[in-house]
Amino acid sequence: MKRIIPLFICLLIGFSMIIQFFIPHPTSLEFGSTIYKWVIVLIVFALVLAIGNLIRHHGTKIRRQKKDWPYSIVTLSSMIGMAIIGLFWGIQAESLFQKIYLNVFAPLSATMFALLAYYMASAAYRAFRARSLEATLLLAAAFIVMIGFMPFGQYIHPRFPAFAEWVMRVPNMASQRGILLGVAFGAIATALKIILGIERAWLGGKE
Amino acid sequence: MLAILPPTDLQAIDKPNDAGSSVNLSWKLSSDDSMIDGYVILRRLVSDTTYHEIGLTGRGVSFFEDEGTQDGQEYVYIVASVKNSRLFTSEPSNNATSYPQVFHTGRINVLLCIALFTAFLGYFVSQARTGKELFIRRIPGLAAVDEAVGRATEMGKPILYVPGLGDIDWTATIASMNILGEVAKKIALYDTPLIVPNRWSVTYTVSKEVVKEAFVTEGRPDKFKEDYVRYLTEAQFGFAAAVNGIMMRERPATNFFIGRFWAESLIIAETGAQTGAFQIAGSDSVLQLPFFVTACDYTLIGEELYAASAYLSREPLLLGSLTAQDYGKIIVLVILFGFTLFSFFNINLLALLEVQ
Amino acid sequence: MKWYEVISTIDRRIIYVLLTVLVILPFFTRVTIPQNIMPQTQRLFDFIESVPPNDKAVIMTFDYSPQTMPECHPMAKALLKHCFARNIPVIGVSFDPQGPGLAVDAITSVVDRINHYATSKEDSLVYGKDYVYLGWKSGRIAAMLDMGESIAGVFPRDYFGTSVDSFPLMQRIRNYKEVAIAIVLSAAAYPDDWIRYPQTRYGVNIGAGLTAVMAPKYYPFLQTGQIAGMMSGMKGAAEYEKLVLEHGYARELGTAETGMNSQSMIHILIIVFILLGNIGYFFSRRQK
Amino acid sequence: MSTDPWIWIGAFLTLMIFSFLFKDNPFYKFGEHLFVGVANGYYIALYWHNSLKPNLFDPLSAGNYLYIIPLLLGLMYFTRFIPKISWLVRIPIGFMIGWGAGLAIPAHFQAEILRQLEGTVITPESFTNITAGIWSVIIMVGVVCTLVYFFFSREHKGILKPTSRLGIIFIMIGFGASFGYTVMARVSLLIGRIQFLLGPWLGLIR
Repeated sequence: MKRIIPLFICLLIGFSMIIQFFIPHPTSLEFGSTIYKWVIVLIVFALVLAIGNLIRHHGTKIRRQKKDWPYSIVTLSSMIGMAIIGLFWGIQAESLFQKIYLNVFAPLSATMFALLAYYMASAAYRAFRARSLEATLLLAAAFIVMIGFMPFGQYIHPRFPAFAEWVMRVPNMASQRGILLGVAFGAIATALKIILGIERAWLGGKE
Repeated sequence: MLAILPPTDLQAIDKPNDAGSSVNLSWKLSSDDSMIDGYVILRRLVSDTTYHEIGLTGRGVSFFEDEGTQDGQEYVYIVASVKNSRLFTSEPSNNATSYPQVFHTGRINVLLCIALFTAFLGYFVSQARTGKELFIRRIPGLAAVDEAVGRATEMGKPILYVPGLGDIDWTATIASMNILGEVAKKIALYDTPLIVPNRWSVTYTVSKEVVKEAFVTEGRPDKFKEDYVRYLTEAQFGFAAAVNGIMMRERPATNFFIGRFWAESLIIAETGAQTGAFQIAGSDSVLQLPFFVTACDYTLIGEELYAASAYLSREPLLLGSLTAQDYGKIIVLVILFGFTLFSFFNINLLALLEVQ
Repeated sequence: MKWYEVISTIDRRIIYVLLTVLVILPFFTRVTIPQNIMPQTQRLFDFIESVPPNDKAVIMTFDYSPQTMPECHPMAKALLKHCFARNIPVIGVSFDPQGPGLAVDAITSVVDRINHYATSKEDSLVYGKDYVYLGWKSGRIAAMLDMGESIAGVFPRDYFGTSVDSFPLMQRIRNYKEVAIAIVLSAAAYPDDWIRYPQTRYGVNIGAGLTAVMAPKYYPFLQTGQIAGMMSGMKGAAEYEKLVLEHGYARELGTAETGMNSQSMIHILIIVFILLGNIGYFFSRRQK
Repeated sequence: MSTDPWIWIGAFLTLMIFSFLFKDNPFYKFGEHLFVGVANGYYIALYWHNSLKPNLFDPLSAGNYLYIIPLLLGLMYFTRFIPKISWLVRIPIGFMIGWGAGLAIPAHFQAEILRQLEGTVITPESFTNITAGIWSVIIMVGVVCTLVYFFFSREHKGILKPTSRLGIIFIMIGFGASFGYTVMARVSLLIGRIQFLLGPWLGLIR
């Protein structure tokens, strides 16, 4: 019972989603969109559990005065504050909610994203060493593309930018395609095993 | 003013493989196509007498899709060349009726693929069930998992497992959950703490269940702590910021980054490398793999991610499916060479691969 | 510690400080690294050059967000300068909800600058006559198709709430027939929809200004001519700025040129550090 | 220098995150914890307005009782706190996993296998331009060798050894190229932040 019912639900939904792909009839489209609406509802219910976990994690930290506990107050109070503003005063454009989004959420997000420029430099410096044939090829390809796509590339050789583009368009594309094809088989096999109940880590592995 | 020739050979048919309410029109261009302003499409019900304009197209276009029909009603169309607001109309079309289809014939190749692959999978899994020995080649990143878990135990530090930033509808996330189960089983044998941060509420519920079940399977349900599996936030870079914080403050000895990743991949992998942690990454995100390769000790590339749960568990049924995957790839190679060869004998089979 | 050990174990913070300095420096100095012009940028420029003045309009879609602003914003400004200098009317629209704020910023800053130097009434740009911004519309595929029938039908009022019928420009430009080219400025796959729908249906020319990440996807479309020309990433924007300046359509280069200099600096920095690391690695291995 | 307090907030938060590059510190900790809090508050409000209300409460109050099913499924998530029936939590999980898996199977066949194959097959038209023809041959060789690298159920011996080796060479060249190209795209994000600090905040550049 405890395994059969969840497995059956999984099989049923998975199989219907496959079938649905092959039926253009409006009834099938409507079925797909209804399931999708249910999925959204389930996501929200799971979010209640998830936020509960977050509150408990930080709550425990504050109660036991663990290391860095004052920061947990920042997380909890800003979450509650933002949620209240959004729930009671609305989320339309020009609202306080959007103002906070634009001036707090957005710069934090953009700056985290911008850290990448620094990390690319330090990762390249540390890892791009000609230790083996593979590492040397990695290094060489990165070099060619970095130089070729920059204005100064043409001064090394007039055809250098074209060569860099060739590296992107031919060997790079070939390897990406090869990886994608392999990935597709792996993903399909994994999805099939889940639907057929062969892979069941979520139910606790072996029977 | 000279008379302009109208378009000819107007054909109307129900649009195939759709949900109804559409009729496809095609015609031969007017001989004066280069001089006209465009074409106007008009329609009437067979039971009606007057035509109504339903759309227009530019010159050189000989196709129109009428997306506003009522299923089951019969329509007649005419198309007119337009020049200086004067219409030169074609002969009326045949009567056409739109209706929805029950099977999408343009996708029959996908259906065949699924059927074939499921058959392969079924065959090799049942082979495995009979106890046939199955080989799997060494995958360095996975051979290192035991070492990674052992290292953390020795150092008395936690293990971090990031199950990717994709929600459950990314298959890589499902694969990551399977690997998490195997890793958690190894951890359950020791007293090493585990940290599994989640970006999505749904993956949070799944990974919690997976880790708990792994501890139960190994007979150590008491060792499982609620705090092992955490929810952080749905914001992509907020999640990355918080994972950075975990790596800096809780100092895990081993980091696993396994699943679907986007631009944040290098942010977390490079921070992990700076803390000196042993790192194993695995992803099917082609654009992020280079960053994992540069910043991590081991990287599972593409399909290796999907082979991992079979490799780690050595469960025959799962190994069987790996063999099926390999046969799938062999078929791909056969198609690739076969279609290329045929095309040089003027037999073009590419249309078989097209999906609508 | 030997010299080769030093250069192969430089602290990352030194790299970070140098990198920050090199990004900021080009904002305050006038060192310019000469640019080559990629063919797709030249094609877009040539297309606009071929549009006769005071005739058909150019549609620009502002479909990028603050995050991709360093790449797309200078593209928009360079294009606006080019069109205005050649007396080609511009119609701005957005199908991405984050677009309008950036669109208004780009348009007003270019227009203010031109009008600042204008010596006569004919020289200055007039809203509603030389340019309009129609604002944001949801349901972009339906909207971009319907604009083939009537632009005013899709956007009855402009972004500022004025009825578009009152603009002389919009009385003249009714649909795609009076549009020379639609240029999509975007960080997403929006050109796909423009090619698939308005182009096949109405034969409208499509140009693009895309982020460096998106651009390679559209090389095949350039080859077939479905995209008339394209700026890719900050480099594309800097190239266009250079073309506009060289032809005397602008007084100075825009921000992409500065950004490009920062970018080149960082590339050189990374290359130098990779070389240092490898030299150090090579010598330390020889010692062993 | 700006007089808008919002700009100042944005600037300070930007600097807080950048400070992490030096080392972990109280400013970054504050920025990080604020980020997590504000983001979660943001999504709570967003989910309420855009998901729960239109997809559950509105249809239920309009008398569409089909929506009792997701309501019940959703409530099952909470049975994990009741030991006796805690296994019921597997039902919504099975639903979600099944949905994700079912959706993925045709999509992968369509977008990845069939379409990529279509792009790789060589036809006589590939040789209308001789160099383009040679490139398409190289692409095909690269695809084949990369794919061979992923064979799991055979030892990489005999013919498989050189091909899979060539495969890994293609993979490494691809990774290097991809890395080099992305540097260009990401630096512009940093330039954007610097422009914000120097322009709207400090007013040093126009």
